[in-house]
Amino acid sequence: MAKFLLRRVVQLVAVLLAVTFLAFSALNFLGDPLVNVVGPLAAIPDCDLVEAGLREDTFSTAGNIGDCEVVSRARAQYNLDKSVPERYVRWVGDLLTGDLGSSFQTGLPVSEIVREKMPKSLLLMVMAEIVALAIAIPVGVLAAYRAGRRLDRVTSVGSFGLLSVPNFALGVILLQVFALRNRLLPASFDDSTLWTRLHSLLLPSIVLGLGIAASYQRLLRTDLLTTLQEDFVNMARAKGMPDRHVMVRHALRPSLFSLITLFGLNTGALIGGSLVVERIFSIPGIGSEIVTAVIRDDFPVVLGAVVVIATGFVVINFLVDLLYTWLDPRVRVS
Amino acid sequence: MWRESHRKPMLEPVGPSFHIPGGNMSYRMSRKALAKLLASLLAFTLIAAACGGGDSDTAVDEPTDSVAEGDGDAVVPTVSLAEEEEVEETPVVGGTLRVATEADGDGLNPVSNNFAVSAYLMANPIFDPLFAYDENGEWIPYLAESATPVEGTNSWQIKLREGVLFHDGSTMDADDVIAAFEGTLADPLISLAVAPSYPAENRIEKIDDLTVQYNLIRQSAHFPVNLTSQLGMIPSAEFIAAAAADPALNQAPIGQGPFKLASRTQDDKTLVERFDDYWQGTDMIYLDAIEFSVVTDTALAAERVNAGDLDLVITSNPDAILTLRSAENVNTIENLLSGENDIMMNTRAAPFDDIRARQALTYATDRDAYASLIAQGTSPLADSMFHPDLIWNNPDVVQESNQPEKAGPLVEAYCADFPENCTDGKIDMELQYSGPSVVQTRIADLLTQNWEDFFNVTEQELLQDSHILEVAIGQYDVVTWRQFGAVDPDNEVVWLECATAEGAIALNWVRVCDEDRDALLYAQRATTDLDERVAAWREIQASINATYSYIFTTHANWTVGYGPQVRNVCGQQGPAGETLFCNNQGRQYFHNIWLSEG
Amino acid sequence: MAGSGHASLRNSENVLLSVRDLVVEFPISRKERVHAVSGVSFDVAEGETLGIVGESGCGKSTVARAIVQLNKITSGVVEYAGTDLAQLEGEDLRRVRPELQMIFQDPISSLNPRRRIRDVITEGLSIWNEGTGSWTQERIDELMNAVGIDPKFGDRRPHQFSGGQCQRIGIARALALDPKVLICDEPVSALDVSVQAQVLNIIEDMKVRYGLTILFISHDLSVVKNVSDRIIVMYLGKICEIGDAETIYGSPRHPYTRALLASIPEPAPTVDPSEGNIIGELPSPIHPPQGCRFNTRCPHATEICFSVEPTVNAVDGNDHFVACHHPVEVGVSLPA
Amino acid sequence: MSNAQLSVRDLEVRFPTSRGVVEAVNGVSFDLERGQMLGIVGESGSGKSVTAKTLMNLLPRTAEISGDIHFDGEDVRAIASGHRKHFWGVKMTMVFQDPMTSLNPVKRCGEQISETLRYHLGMSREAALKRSIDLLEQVGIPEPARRVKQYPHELSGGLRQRVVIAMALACEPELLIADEPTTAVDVTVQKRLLDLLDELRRDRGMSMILITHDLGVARGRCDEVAVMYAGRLVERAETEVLFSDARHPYTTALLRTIPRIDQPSHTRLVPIEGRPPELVNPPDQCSFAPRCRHAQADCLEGVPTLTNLDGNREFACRYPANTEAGRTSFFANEAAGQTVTGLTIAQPSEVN
Amino acid sequence: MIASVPEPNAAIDGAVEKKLGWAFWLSVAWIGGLALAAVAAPWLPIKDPDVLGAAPRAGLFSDNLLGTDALGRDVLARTVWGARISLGVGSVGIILGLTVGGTLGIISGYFRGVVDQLISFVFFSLLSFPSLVLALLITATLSRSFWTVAMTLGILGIAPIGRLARATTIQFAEREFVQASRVLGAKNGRIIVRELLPNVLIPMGALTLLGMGISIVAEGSLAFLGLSVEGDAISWGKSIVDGSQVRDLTENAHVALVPIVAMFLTVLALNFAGDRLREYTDVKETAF
Repeated sequence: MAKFLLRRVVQLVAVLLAVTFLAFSALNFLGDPLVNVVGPLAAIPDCDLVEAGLREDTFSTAGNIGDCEVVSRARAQYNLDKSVPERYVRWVGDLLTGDLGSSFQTGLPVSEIVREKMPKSLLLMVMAEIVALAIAIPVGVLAAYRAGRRLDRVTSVGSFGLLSVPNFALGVILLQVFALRNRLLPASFDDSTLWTRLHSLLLPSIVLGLGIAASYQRLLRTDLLTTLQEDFVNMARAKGMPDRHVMVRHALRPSLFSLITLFGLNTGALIGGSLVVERIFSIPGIGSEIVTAVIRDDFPVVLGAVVVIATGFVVINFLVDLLYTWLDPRVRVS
Repeated sequence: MWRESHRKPMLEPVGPSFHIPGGNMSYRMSRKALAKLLASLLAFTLIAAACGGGDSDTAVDEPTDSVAEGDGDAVVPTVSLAEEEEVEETPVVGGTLRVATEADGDGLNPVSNNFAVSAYLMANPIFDPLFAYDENGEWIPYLAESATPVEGTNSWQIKLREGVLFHDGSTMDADDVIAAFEGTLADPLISLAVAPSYPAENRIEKIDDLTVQYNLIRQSAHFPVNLTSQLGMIPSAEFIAAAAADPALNQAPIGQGPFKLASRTQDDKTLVERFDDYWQGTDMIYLDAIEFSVVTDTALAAERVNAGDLDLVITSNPDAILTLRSAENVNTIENLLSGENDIMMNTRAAPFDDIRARQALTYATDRDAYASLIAQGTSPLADSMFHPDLIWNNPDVVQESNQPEKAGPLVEAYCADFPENCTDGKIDMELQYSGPSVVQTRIADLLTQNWEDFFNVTEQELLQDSHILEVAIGQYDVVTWRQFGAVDPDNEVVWLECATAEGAIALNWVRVCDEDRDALLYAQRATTDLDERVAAWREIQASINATYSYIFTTHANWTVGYGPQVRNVCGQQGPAGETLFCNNQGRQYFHNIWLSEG
Repeated sequence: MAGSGHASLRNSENVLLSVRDLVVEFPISRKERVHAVSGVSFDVAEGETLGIVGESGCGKSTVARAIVQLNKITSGVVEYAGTDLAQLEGEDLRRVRPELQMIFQDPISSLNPRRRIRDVITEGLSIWNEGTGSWTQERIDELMNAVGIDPKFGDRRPHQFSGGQCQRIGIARALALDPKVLICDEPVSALDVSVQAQVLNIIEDMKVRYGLTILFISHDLSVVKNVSDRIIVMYLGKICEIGDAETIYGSPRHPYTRALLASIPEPAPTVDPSEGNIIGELPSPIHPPQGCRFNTRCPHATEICFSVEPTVNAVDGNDHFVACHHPVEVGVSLPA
Repeated sequence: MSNAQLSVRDLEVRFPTSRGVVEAVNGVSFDLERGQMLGIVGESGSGKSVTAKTLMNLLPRTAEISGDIHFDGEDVRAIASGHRKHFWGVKMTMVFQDPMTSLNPVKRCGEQISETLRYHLGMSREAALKRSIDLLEQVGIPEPARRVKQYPHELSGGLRQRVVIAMALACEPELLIADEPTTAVDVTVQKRLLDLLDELRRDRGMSMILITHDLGVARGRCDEVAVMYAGRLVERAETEVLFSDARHPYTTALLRTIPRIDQPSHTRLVPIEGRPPELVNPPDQCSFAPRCRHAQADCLEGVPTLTNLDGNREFACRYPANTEAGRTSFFANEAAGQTVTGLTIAQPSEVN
Repeated sequence: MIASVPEPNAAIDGAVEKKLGWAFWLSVAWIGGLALAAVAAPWLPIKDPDVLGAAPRAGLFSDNLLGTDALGRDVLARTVWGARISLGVGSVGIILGLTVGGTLGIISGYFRGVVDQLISFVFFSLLSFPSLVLALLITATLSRSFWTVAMTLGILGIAPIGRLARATTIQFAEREFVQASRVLGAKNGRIIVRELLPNVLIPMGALTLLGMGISIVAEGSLAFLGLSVEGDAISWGKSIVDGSQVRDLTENAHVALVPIVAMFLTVLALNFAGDRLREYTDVKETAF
């Protein structure tokens, strides 16, 4: 177990390094971080010449102070005069001390931003998963139990349809129907109390959850049908155990593996999907923060958020692996 | 409508004013640091915003009617108060006012963060300004006790009130004012905009513990209005020093206003609570707290105000304004005088360095479509940089447009001379706008549609920061923009003079330099004679019109929408009992607002 | 019975394939590994059919796969026509491959479901570019006829054939390259009894027709007896007994061989049915017993069986070899 | 026969599929006396497992079933449609082919046995566990107290099958159906399992149906053997009678096609040519006719009925082997070189 | 003495023929029709999608069959023209994802060992990078041309497709027919191309349709974040965003609903056709 844990930690570190390096390089090669620090000074091509002593300052409006000194100072301050790998190493070094840097935009420590925004997204994600599982498991079990019958066909068509509705479309439609037209549910996030938080996240979590529920349901149904072919299910029925007992106590647990794998992989997709849903329902979560930060080229925030999400992803997949061993004692041996 | 105020000398304004389109963006970003430079220019303008509009019933079709009801004695048209104000009610103490803002600021430190409308909304309760506008648009001392010009009007002595306490318990004195001013100038970017008005040395002096003297390069008759905005907001000196070391402190400002910051989450919520040691006392501070929430889609915020989820929203988004107007449970205060929507052409780059191209574009533009499809009737068509209700307006200046038949020959002639700038007989050009924004995209699509018979239009959507930057450094053909609208047109000089048309960064965005126009600009600045100034500005308008560098579309509309429980929105009082200016470009004050019960 | 040693190897000139001290181990973790085959030696004379029989886990299939180099050999020699296949790599190994072909257990899985069966059978020829056009087609038709698949069905895909037919296609594929050695790994265990005989007959026919040397692996004692000249009985990675088919079945000496023969539903007359009642379970191949690997279950086991590994020794002539410290005396254990 | 413990009459099972109706079981009838062991022999697809699953009410709902099944005079199909608890698992139970898949991999062996006891007999958790240990001991599992806490994968194949048997026997059923109980295990294990089943059956006076494809297994253990082919019961007789004097050509061919351990090496086998027919919309004829060396023209007209000779044997053939009619038809075919269905008979007969 | 037995018999041949069903063909007709309409959009008798002629926010069945948007543009025409970008971006994206991901996956699954570990690690890392964030990074920093957006969507597909290709490859690489091929003397390249590719690619072909649906949806998501194809290019995602302003949604929801329905039907058709095709190409390995 200890070895297993250790291997997972090594994997986590490797993945984090890869992911952050990817993000770091993308941010540095695709954009110019200098722009974010010193603004237009960086974009004036002549500034490099000024810096090299080849030209006088050219800021007529700025008058007496807009020198290119600012540029050099900023370069030094943010280590932008260093090479990308060197800056990456420095960044990782800071990360190890728990320092994710500060936002270029607001100066706030990224860790604080993440701490502020993450719980909202996490709550949304958890609620969405609960909605998804609460729908998918009973419907999946029922559909498998009534395989080929009307209920199964109806849910099949339903889940197929749901799978084909983009979540933003579902979001827009549900927003229109339940929030704007009928005012049954709030149209945007309300952070006042726990109740308003849950209440205002209900609609977005349904939007996120329905699509996932459809994919979970289909997967569970398929796996259950496979499991129901197994001899041990026949055996349980041959022992005279009632159908409900057979479905829930015998067939369900061994049929959950793919579902759980998908559950693990979904956490990544869910954060991705919640970017849009957070946008539509004005939820100031980590998704919104990432979008804003990416558009602002607020590198430290983007990197910090990516680190946190990737860690979450790896950790959840690790927990999923642990869950396997609980679900399937066969895994415990190997 | 306008008449000269004789009580105070008309002095030379020091700062320019411009607005960036994006107030009605559905998806609005905060500015990157690069925009600090340019936008900071905005922060230090003498904005004596015109305030127009009226209540939701009369403003829809003829927004000018209510303006005409003004007392005729003010520098600016006054706001006609909503009906609820007529009934005397006893103010109720308590409650939290829930305000929607469409964006958040980078921070709330007036020394180092640039304030746009949203930031002003949040900073106004926290910081009292040194000076403020009364309902006539004239400056009154607020945090300052008095302002006295010395040596003509080149220097001004500002005397502070005694016993003003900061939220941290310390007392405000001259050192805080000096620290704030020096702090502002220490920022290399912000100082780009502010420093030119002051000499390199000895810009501010401490006369005594409660008196400071600002020294200017040129005569400025209006200096105190300069201190009605961000520059007049004074945080404590310790806070300024601490925030310089740790930028994160910009999120937790220490002011001396009636409310102090209680909590703040970037891009989400900011909560301010009543400050019990407020220097004016808290007798007239009725609210317990104000909660600002960022709701990027102000149309959605308008819906929520109507539903009672929120109390107040401030917006320039036509959709939101229409929603507010049609909402049953919402009162509105609209201001049509505080800015112009326009289209600008870069006169220093092909093809619009040729006036024929500019004329062709002007003729090809369908302003009526713009007014009906984009503004949807919330903003009237504009002919120049002044609303017709303002005395500065030159009624003879008419914005040309909607004559595509005139564009054809011009384009033909241009393309004959410059075939390299044309393809298939149409002029090649790029339309640049800021995004992502549904409204901006619609505008771009509409304009492209207008122009495409004569121009090959390439649309380029840029993030707001890059958009401003490219305009400032002259890398654009045509852009959509919002500009002008200052109470005193002297503020607009900086956008129009030759001095700002040259160089790497130009604040004269269209880069038109006309020496005759410069002469007029400086002439009106030198005089306090209102007639002379009006005459000069009317000539300037004609001159601008003749260059075909701007296409004015509509007058921007800033609207405050609030629920019926919100009282006394326009009843803010100054220290001497003056009624303060209401809805200055959406920069609402909340000091004396109260919430009725039930 | 841990059958080690070379006693069973013949010095005959016509030995085509000779396996010496073959060891195959599969690592399952850094410390542990499965001892699938542990020091097995035997040879196959040209034209002979050698059967390998044993229960699941005895390593018989691993031996087969090791010979054609589908499994990595841990140590040992697989000598074919004077060349040690275990030493060959890359192109050299590839060049020898056509000589040794294989038929697999699962007739369905051994055919690519997406290819036409004619292409499946031609595959070997097209790899080696042997013959072109009509010549190839003629040979393929001949092969298909030989295994009882009508050539006109050549354009069909495997799923349109039954298991028995698929196995015939597999045989045709193996024979297309004119191999010397055919290795049959449980070729009929997945088939219904009514088609099992068809395939067994075809293997016998092909052996005659193409002069094949066959290694035939099966867990079914009757099937192995039917096709084999010589038989090896394996247990837990080791050889128990080697001998002519008649000898092994007629006078089995190893206790395990006897247990096997006594366990089948209609036991061989040479053993007492009670000899089938062997106790206990098959030990783990990860931790095989010391000494004789059968010692945990052998009724005859004594102290020596737990310490000393028996070697393969000749008994009563006839090329009959047994790896046992206490080989059963045939006369004694026969029922009276 | 009405006093038989189990009585099956004209059982038909059809599965509608996209390809057509699969007639998996077609007119199967048999009786089982108390305490008897019936072997049902057939190849894959012959319908033997479907028959067993029908008896156990294990078929999917899509299956169309007709015919009568009575157990101790009670209509089994009525039990299936009603909601009677405590019939399957108590009166009648079944064990399956693969011991690995017959046990739920995620539940401990003890739980799996005791849940039956708790459900049917209302035993407490502790009592059920204690009884489970007893049961495991009865089926010869060493260290039963430890085994109940183990998961199936921790046991060897032979032990697993014993656990399955213990589980099946938990409520002392009167009839045990064993569907290929030893196919997946090695011969040495197979022998021990079959011995165990024999012993348990005798001790408890339980009836048993042993389903197998291995004629040898059936021969050594059963009182009576029924042979199924293509969904039909083609022959049924007392074991020794069937093996020594089979009537149906399929039975005789099957007996001949298997290599025997007492034959010398390289004995030519006699295969049954062709392959079993599709069960989708089978033609109205003897289903074995295309592979049958006895086949005559009238074999292609209508399905031969199961004829009952001297009380204890039945077969469905018009030209039965080991009879005059059979011999005549075979020699006629041999003379013609092929049968009426096109099956070549190239070699002089070795049998008949 | 091989008896000639007439087989495989006719009954099996009939049974083996699978049917795709009318719903599949309906889906194909919708996608095909849409693709055709998209290509032929300039010549179709529909209004100019950019022209602002009509009254804004007209309802359904007015002068404009499906109404007009806030600028008075014809919703039907814009939906047809939007199909160009949406289908285009979707198909280019998935082809890229399939090519790169498929190749890497097959290599990884066939050779195993270090190569496999490396590629699998890349896949896992890509997966732990939230896909839309990755897309955001790329589209926000590069110009948002048609090709950038298409490529971005393709990159998103690499890891999931690659993992699937790898798993499928492993599943088949252990099959006996691959071993048989090796025993026959086939080289790795031949085994991959002749034995594995058909088994991996054909089922992945069906995945193309499913993936195209995902790409179309992803374009919409990017549009919601303001990062779809820039300029006046029309896409469904952009149309939906345009129609999803609160006032448009409350007063004339059809502006958003028409492209939503178009997108939904297309994704549904792609999903359904893909699903059916997957079943159809899923070879049955036994005749019984």
